[in-house]
Amino acid sequence: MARELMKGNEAIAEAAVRAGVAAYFGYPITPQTELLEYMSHRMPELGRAFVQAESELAAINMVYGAACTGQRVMSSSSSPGVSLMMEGVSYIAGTELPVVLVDVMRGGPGLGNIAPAQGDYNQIVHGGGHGDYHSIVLAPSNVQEAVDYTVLAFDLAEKYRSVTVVLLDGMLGQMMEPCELPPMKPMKKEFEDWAVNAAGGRERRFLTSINLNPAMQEVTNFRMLDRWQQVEANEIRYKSYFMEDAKFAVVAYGSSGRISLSAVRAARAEGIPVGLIRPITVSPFPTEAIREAGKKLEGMLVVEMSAGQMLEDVLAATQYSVPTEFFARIGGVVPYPDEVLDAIRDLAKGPLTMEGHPRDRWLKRMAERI
Amino acid sequence: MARELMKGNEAIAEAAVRAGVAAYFGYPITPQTELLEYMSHRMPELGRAFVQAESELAAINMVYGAACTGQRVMSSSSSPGVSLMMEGVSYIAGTELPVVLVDVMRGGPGLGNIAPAQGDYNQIVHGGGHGDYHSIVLAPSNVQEAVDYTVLAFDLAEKYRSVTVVLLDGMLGQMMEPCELPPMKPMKKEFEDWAVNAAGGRERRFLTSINLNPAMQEVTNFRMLDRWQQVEANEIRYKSYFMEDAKFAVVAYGSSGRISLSAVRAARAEGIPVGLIRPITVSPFPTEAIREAGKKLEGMLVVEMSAGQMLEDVLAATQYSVPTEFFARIGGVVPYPDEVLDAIRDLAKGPLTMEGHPRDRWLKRMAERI
Amino acid sequence: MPVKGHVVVNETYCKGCELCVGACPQHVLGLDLDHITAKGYHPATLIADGCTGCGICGVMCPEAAITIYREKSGVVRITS
Amino acid sequence: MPVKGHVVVNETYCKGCELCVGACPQHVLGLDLDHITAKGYHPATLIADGCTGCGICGVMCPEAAITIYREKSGVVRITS
Amino acid sequence: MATMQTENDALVYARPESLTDVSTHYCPGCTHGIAHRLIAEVIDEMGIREKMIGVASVGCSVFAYNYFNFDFVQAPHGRAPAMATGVKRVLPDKMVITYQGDGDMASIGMAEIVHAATRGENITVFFINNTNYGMTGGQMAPTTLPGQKTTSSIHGRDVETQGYPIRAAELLSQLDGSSYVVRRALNDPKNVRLAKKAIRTALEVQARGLGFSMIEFLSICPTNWGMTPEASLKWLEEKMIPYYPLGDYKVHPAVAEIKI
Amino acid sequence: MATMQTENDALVYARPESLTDVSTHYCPGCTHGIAHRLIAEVIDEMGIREKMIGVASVGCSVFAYNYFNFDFVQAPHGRAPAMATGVKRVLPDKMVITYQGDGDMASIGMAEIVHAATRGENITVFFINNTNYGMTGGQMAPTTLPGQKTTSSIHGRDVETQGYPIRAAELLSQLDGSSYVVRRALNDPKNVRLAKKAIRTALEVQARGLGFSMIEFLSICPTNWGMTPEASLKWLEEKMIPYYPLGDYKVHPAVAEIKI
Amino acid sequence: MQNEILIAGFGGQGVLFAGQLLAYAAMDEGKQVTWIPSYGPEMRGGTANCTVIISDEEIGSPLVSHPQAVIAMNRPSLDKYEPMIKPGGVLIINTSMVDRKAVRKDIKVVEVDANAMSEKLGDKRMSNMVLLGALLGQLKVLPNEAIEKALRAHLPERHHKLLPKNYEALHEGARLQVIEI
Amino acid sequence: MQNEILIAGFGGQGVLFAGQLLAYAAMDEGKQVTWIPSYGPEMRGGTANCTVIISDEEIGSPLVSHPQAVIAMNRPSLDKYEPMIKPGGVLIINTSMVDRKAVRKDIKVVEVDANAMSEKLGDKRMSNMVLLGALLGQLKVLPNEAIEKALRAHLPERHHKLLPKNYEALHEGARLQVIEI
Ligand SMILES: Cc1ncc(C[n+]2csc(CCOP(=O)(O)OP(=O)(O)O)c2C)c(N)n1
Ligand SMILES: Cc1ncc(C[n+]2csc(CCOP(=O)(O)OP(=O)(O)O)c2C)c(N)n1
Ligand code: SF4
Ligand code: SF4
Ligand code: SF4
Ligand code: SF4
Ligand code: SF4
Ligand code: SF4
Ligand SMILES: [Mg+2]
Ligand SMILES: [Mg+2]
Repeated sequence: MARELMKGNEAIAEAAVRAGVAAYFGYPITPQTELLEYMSHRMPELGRAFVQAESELAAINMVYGAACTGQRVMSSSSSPGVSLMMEGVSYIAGTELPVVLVDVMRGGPGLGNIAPAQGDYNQIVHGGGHGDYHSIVLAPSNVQEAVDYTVLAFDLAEKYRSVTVVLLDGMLGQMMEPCELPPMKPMKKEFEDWAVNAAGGRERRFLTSINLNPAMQEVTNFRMLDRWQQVEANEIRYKSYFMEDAKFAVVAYGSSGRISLSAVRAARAEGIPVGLIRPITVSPFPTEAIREAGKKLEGMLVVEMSAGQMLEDVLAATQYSVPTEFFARIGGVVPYPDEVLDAIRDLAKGPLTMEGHPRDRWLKRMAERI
Repeated sequence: MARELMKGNEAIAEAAVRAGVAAYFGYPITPQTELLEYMSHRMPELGRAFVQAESELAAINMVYGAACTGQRVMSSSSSPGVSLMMEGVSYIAGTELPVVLVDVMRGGPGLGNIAPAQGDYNQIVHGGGHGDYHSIVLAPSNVQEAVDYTVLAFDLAEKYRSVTVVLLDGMLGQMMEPCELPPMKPMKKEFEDWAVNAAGGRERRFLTSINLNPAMQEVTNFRMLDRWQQVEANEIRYKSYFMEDAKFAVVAYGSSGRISLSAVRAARAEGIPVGLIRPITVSPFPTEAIREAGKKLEGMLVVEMSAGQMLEDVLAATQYSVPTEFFARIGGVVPYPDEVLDAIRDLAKGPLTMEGHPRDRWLKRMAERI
Repeated sequence: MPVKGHVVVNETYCKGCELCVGACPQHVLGLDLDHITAKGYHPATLIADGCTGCGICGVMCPEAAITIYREKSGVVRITS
Repeated sequence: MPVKGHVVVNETYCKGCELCVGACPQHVLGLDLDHITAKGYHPATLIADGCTGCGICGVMCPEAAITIYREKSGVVRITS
Repeated sequence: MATMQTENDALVYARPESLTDVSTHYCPGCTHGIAHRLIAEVIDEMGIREKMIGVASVGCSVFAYNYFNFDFVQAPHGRAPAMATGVKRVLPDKMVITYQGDGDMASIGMAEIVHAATRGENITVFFINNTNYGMTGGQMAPTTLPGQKTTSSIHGRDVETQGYPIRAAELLSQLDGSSYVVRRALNDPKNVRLAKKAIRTALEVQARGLGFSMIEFLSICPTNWGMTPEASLKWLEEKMIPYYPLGDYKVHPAVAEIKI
Repeated sequence: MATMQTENDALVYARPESLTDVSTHYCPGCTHGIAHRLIAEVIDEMGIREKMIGVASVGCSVFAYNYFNFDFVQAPHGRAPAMATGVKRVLPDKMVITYQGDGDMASIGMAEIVHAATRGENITVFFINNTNYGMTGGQMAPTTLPGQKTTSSIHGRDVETQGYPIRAAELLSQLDGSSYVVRRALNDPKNVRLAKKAIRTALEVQARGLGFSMIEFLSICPTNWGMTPEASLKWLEEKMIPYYPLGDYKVHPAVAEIKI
Repeated sequence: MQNEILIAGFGGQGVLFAGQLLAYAAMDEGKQVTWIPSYGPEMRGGTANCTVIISDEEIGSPLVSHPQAVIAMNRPSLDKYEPMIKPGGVLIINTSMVDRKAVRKDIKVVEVDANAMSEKLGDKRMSNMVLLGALLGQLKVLPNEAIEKALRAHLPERHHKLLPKNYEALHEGARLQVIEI
Repeated sequence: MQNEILIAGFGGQGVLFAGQLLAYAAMDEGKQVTWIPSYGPEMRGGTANCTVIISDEEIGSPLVSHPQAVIAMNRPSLDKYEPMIKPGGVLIINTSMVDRKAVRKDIKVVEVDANAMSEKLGDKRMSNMVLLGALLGQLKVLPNEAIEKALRAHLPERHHKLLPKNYEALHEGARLQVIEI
């Protein structure tokens, strides 16, 4: 099939269209806006639903309503807008509905800036909304993956009745790369037995996140946890580079993942036996894979565009059994491969330690540097 | 001083008044509403500001504005309402302002119910808002502590220019206990040099969370991280019970902490050498204390009213070096001491293991049970 | 001779709010104080003759607890 | 003889938007095409005599870039 | 309305099919019940029960889905119009209604209702104005009357510090997207009948794709008002109606042609 | 306005003191600049610069705090009225203003502006209606005219699916809490002068504690409209003013007495 | 030494106030005490209950699965809570609202026709006092004086004329005997 | 083999389009390629730039601290990016907009009076093509034909009459020599 040169934001939009998204609801925000703009003409052109909502708060609730009908629906935004969706996301999770969300992260906290960042990791991965729930989170690191995982997101969301987030940042949203788009899927015709669509000729149905009786709520929560265990068993994805003979490994996802790849290649060229593990599902997190890999390693380097959020998950994965260092640029600053390369060199040079916290050592180094 | 019998919600309100809160903004929501109702007459009576906002979203932004003037300000809500505050909280954190928030947690996710729960732990402790930031989180487990830590919250918020959350649940909010209230503090007269208050006769000031230049944002974030390291160094609080000779320990906070205390007492009465560690600052988390304690223990039991959220922090604290089990009732179900006692007995009986995840074992046990 | 009718109050719904009692133009409705429903309310009931089956009680009942009949002689009038 | 005045355009602010040019009743304002400001714009300037110091250009300038003077002879009129 | 024949009696009125046979949790005399009943009756009469999708809001009517005998979803506090928009946009042929309280719609949900109206969303909004937050125990609502005592205005609402009541019908009638916006009261048989007619008109508006319709119902809350149901009806008539005049605030020409 | 004497010339006009000496980031001809200038001039004239606290919103004017020479805070998108409420309630003697775009105030911030108005918050809102989301590159705003092309309505706003424009001044004038609500245009010297008078009145309203005041400014966005500033002014006059009539929509009797 | 008392009935029967009275009295006696109600909409129309724990040391859980004593003011409450009472514990039944006997044989049961008794005392709103008295007659957790003091302190001024009758109600209740099995 | 090209200038000078043209051409040649712009409000009035990376294998970072080649269309861009160029790399200067010489001695520098040249060709909007041609003259990353194909494919139909002139512009640029130091 023909390759097209597309912006990440637009590639995701077209991928969603081809995955059979029936309705899109969103609100403009840089660096995600092209996704909404693309949908604003593409969806009506196909006779599908598009609404530029009055806010992200309204958008997520439009998504909530549309999802109740069993159709494939989505929204997209960037950090501050995503924060406004937290109540809605918790409701959607509590109602066990399939929904696809795209977060094109920018520098924060607050209004911050519109540069690429990964500071929403905890919010998206560990639950920014209230109550116990989990979201499936896919983190592409190039435009082709953005396309592929957007399609996958719809499938997983439906399979597990789960909120599924495609998590990227302004860099991937704004850059152009060649990609192959999937064929156009036919629109959904069969609907699950929970779909509230006034189909008629059947018992009435309703969808709600209320369980005034705590015992009932607990049953619901256990059902969701059970489903989550299945997700953990079936859906973990990650990509390894140069790990066969690696004595050291970098762990990074999304943009920092591809930046680290450049650094790892350069390090290999210098003869440093380093590999890269790039989580694709950051939730569920590839805990086993990292633990196993860790057993053969002398040291690890976690690279993020946030202040050590994923770092905690990596440390938990290795159960603190592997000497680990941390490197990050934050607040919208994108690290250059050279910086990561330096961090790899330092790691290889040692000394390696299990004392103290990698974040503290990183802060100390940065303080000297800046 | 005379002891008074007060509901947790009202005790917190009066404590805030005596700590010199100049403005309260909130919105009704069970099981927190008494706090707002109390403030609705108490604040005007003292000539201070009270507004029942049109929503939690508006309330947090009224708090944001009032906090910019350097005055002591607060809001309170419960789970769904707190989710609506996430954008505002991220802005406040990014603007480095002192603000006190009270979250009286209820069963979730979604609308869930109004029963006591601890499901907002990750949202409050690990950042439910976008971007990198930390909040100080105090978790009282009785009405007296609710009073004391509300007062402390205002002091810490100011000292570290930080969002400080008093985290409790419907049980503590609704129950009555005797407590001693602090004397009335005089209102703040001196204001920090960042206060935007049109004082006149000085250079203009402004407060914002924007740093369109990522490099500037990074500097801000590092400053915040540096401050957070000071908080970690100075402000960690927890309470230990029967730990001197303990071979086992329960770790639990807030309501599940006090429920666990009953169970620990009962277990001691049976001769089980078990103690209790009750984190008071769940953020920053008493990592060192738990790690140290862990070195002398054969096993740990983490008890929550959520599905293993704090559990991860405890495992990280012990670096997975202590056999750990988990027990929780979720979705608004409050565990009885007897249930916790059973869990303690099982822990003491063993067998203890380091294999697998405590949450998975708990889910298996609950599945058999429910 | 006036139209005759009668009403039947369903106890599973009635909460004894008396809105029907106040609305009945014939003043033939009242609460049955000797009787308590499962939910602990005194249900409404006809306490006198003279119900015309006008349907007004049904218009005001918040619980849709009232069924209203009128003798065939009378014309069936829909209350809306 | 008409009132005489003149204007001074501050180049650090002027962006050559021409709102003043279009507004000047005397048509004595224009852009200085031979000159580019640090920000890369052609600034506005008086291109002919006849400025009356009426102040209208100042009313329309989005950048508050114009300072306006009028000869003492003329009455000082505040443009608001 | 279902009418069926018995031996020698004619059935004048019976519980509508569009209500489930569940006893509500509403307090005795609460006119939420009358609003429910009227909506159900109209839906029966129009024979559209199986085409209905309701959106419950957060308030005492949060369990509306237990009482209405058709498909339902339940929205976060104030967001029912957004959720209804989502439903309607993917199922334009279904009949979508929201049922919201005054706290829900006029306070936290103000942005969503204004924008649903200005977009001319083809949905019908049933708005219950009972001058307080019933479910949470009677706090002040945007609709609370000046001087009215509530648990968060114990000395009576002071308009200077607590603001003025919002007249939702008047406000929404301002928007070009709204086609039918009226206010009715549930205080006596006459007004209840007028309320029912309005419900019929509103649903006809939606059925004909004429756009946004909203009915404000002046309703009682005996429990939080601390009055008997009877006294509450009187208070509604004497205090509420003067402040919230009944009437038609927006009737799009196309709507005016609808004959029922 | 500052007037000072030089040798043989009389100063007729000079840059107001209430503006910093920073060059703005606004596009050439953007009338955000005129609004800024007028506000600064009035504040100079009233001599209240040191009493001012501004609340910047999210939009092209997000950096207003860099251009106004007095205290400022910066609000999340749409929440400026809530933030201003917080500021004003603790500092009732200071002069609090918000400066908001149409996306900010009329879209995401609808609930906050309606409630600030209905509460009669004693603040002044400056509302810039430029019929689009300028900062994000020209998407459709609630104020975008029917048929107007934007990056999210490339075939022109279709009122059937994208809804009708919101007339903010008319809407807010409905609320009992609002005291002074008017619409002005920044398209020619006459209208600019009238706009300035309105700013003076609005700030006098606040200074006298008369409650909520709001001025809607019809403004241009040459960049996203894809026109020259000159052509934009013409478009404003020919297309916007007919749809958004200039005038006073709410003038509380107490306000009418203010003489400037 | 810790005592757990659960009081349950219809809303409006004075369930919560009776519990608070106990709590106030305990506090004034210098004891540790917790009072926790059922809360939220389910109170509407339905049943209300509260648990009071009185102890000499720091109280852990304010809720217990097996209370020492239960006052059942209506049938649903009896059905729900009788089985939970600690063996050897106390059960006070308001026979005016309950049409069945207790089934447990391992606890002390007192039957109180509270409505009748309080009406005899001249005010039927005092049934909860009679029942409270009956409880204190069996469960020696606080002296009657403590309750009386609490009543004086916490009964709204406008009802103070009723104080003597309330004392009487407490005493009447306290005089009742455990029924023989 | 990986080539990094950074193109910078004022908004409106065709910076982004020139970069995209390179990217399209590279893609059609079957190469790996990334194109990333500066984005957001700072573009307003200010300067714009984009980085294009062309490679034979999977591209890691789309941004590099030291690009192989830089096209500086205005003075600020020259000041900012000249120091970053890889030793031995290429610097194309649009002398029509820049009033200074290059200072680096370890790179290949081509000075292009792009505005004059393109006006001579009859349309001054083609300066960016002249500069692109100059770049491709030095950095043999893609054959001119590839760029021409890309132009045909991606220049808006309504401008197709300008294609020949654009080809010419590319060639003119390509013919320019590196200045001797
Ligand atoms: C985000 C959020 N805030 C607050 C609440 C608490 N809450 C539940 S119902 C309600 C008010 C309901 O009042 P109204 O809408 O007037 O309905 P009514 O009960 O009066 O019919 C509130 C504030 C909530 N559930 N969610
Ligand atoms: C919560 C949130 N959503 C979206 C954005 C992105 N955003 C920034 S400015 C803006 C619109 C501004 O338009 P307007 O208010 O009309 O101001 P203008 O730029 O036109 O003056 C948007 C949507 C944001 N910063 N925050
Ligand atoms: S109106 Fe209905 S619920 Fe009320 S008393 Fe009459 S029958 Fe019963
Ligand atoms: S039908 Fe009419 S007359 Fe009969 S009881 Fe009802 S209201 Fe009264
Ligand atoms: S002052 Fe009047 S006449 Fe002079 S330039 Fe300005 S507009 Fe023209
Ligand atoms: S209006 Fe102002 S900015 Fe525009 S050209 Fe004239 S002086 Fe320059
Ligand atoms: S609280 Fe008020 S609104 Fe709610 S059910 Fe009771 S009477 Fe009705
Ligand atoms: S984008 Fe439009 S509104 Fe923003 S500064 Fe430029 S012209 Fe003004
Ligand atoms: Mg209400
Ligand atoms: Mg705008």
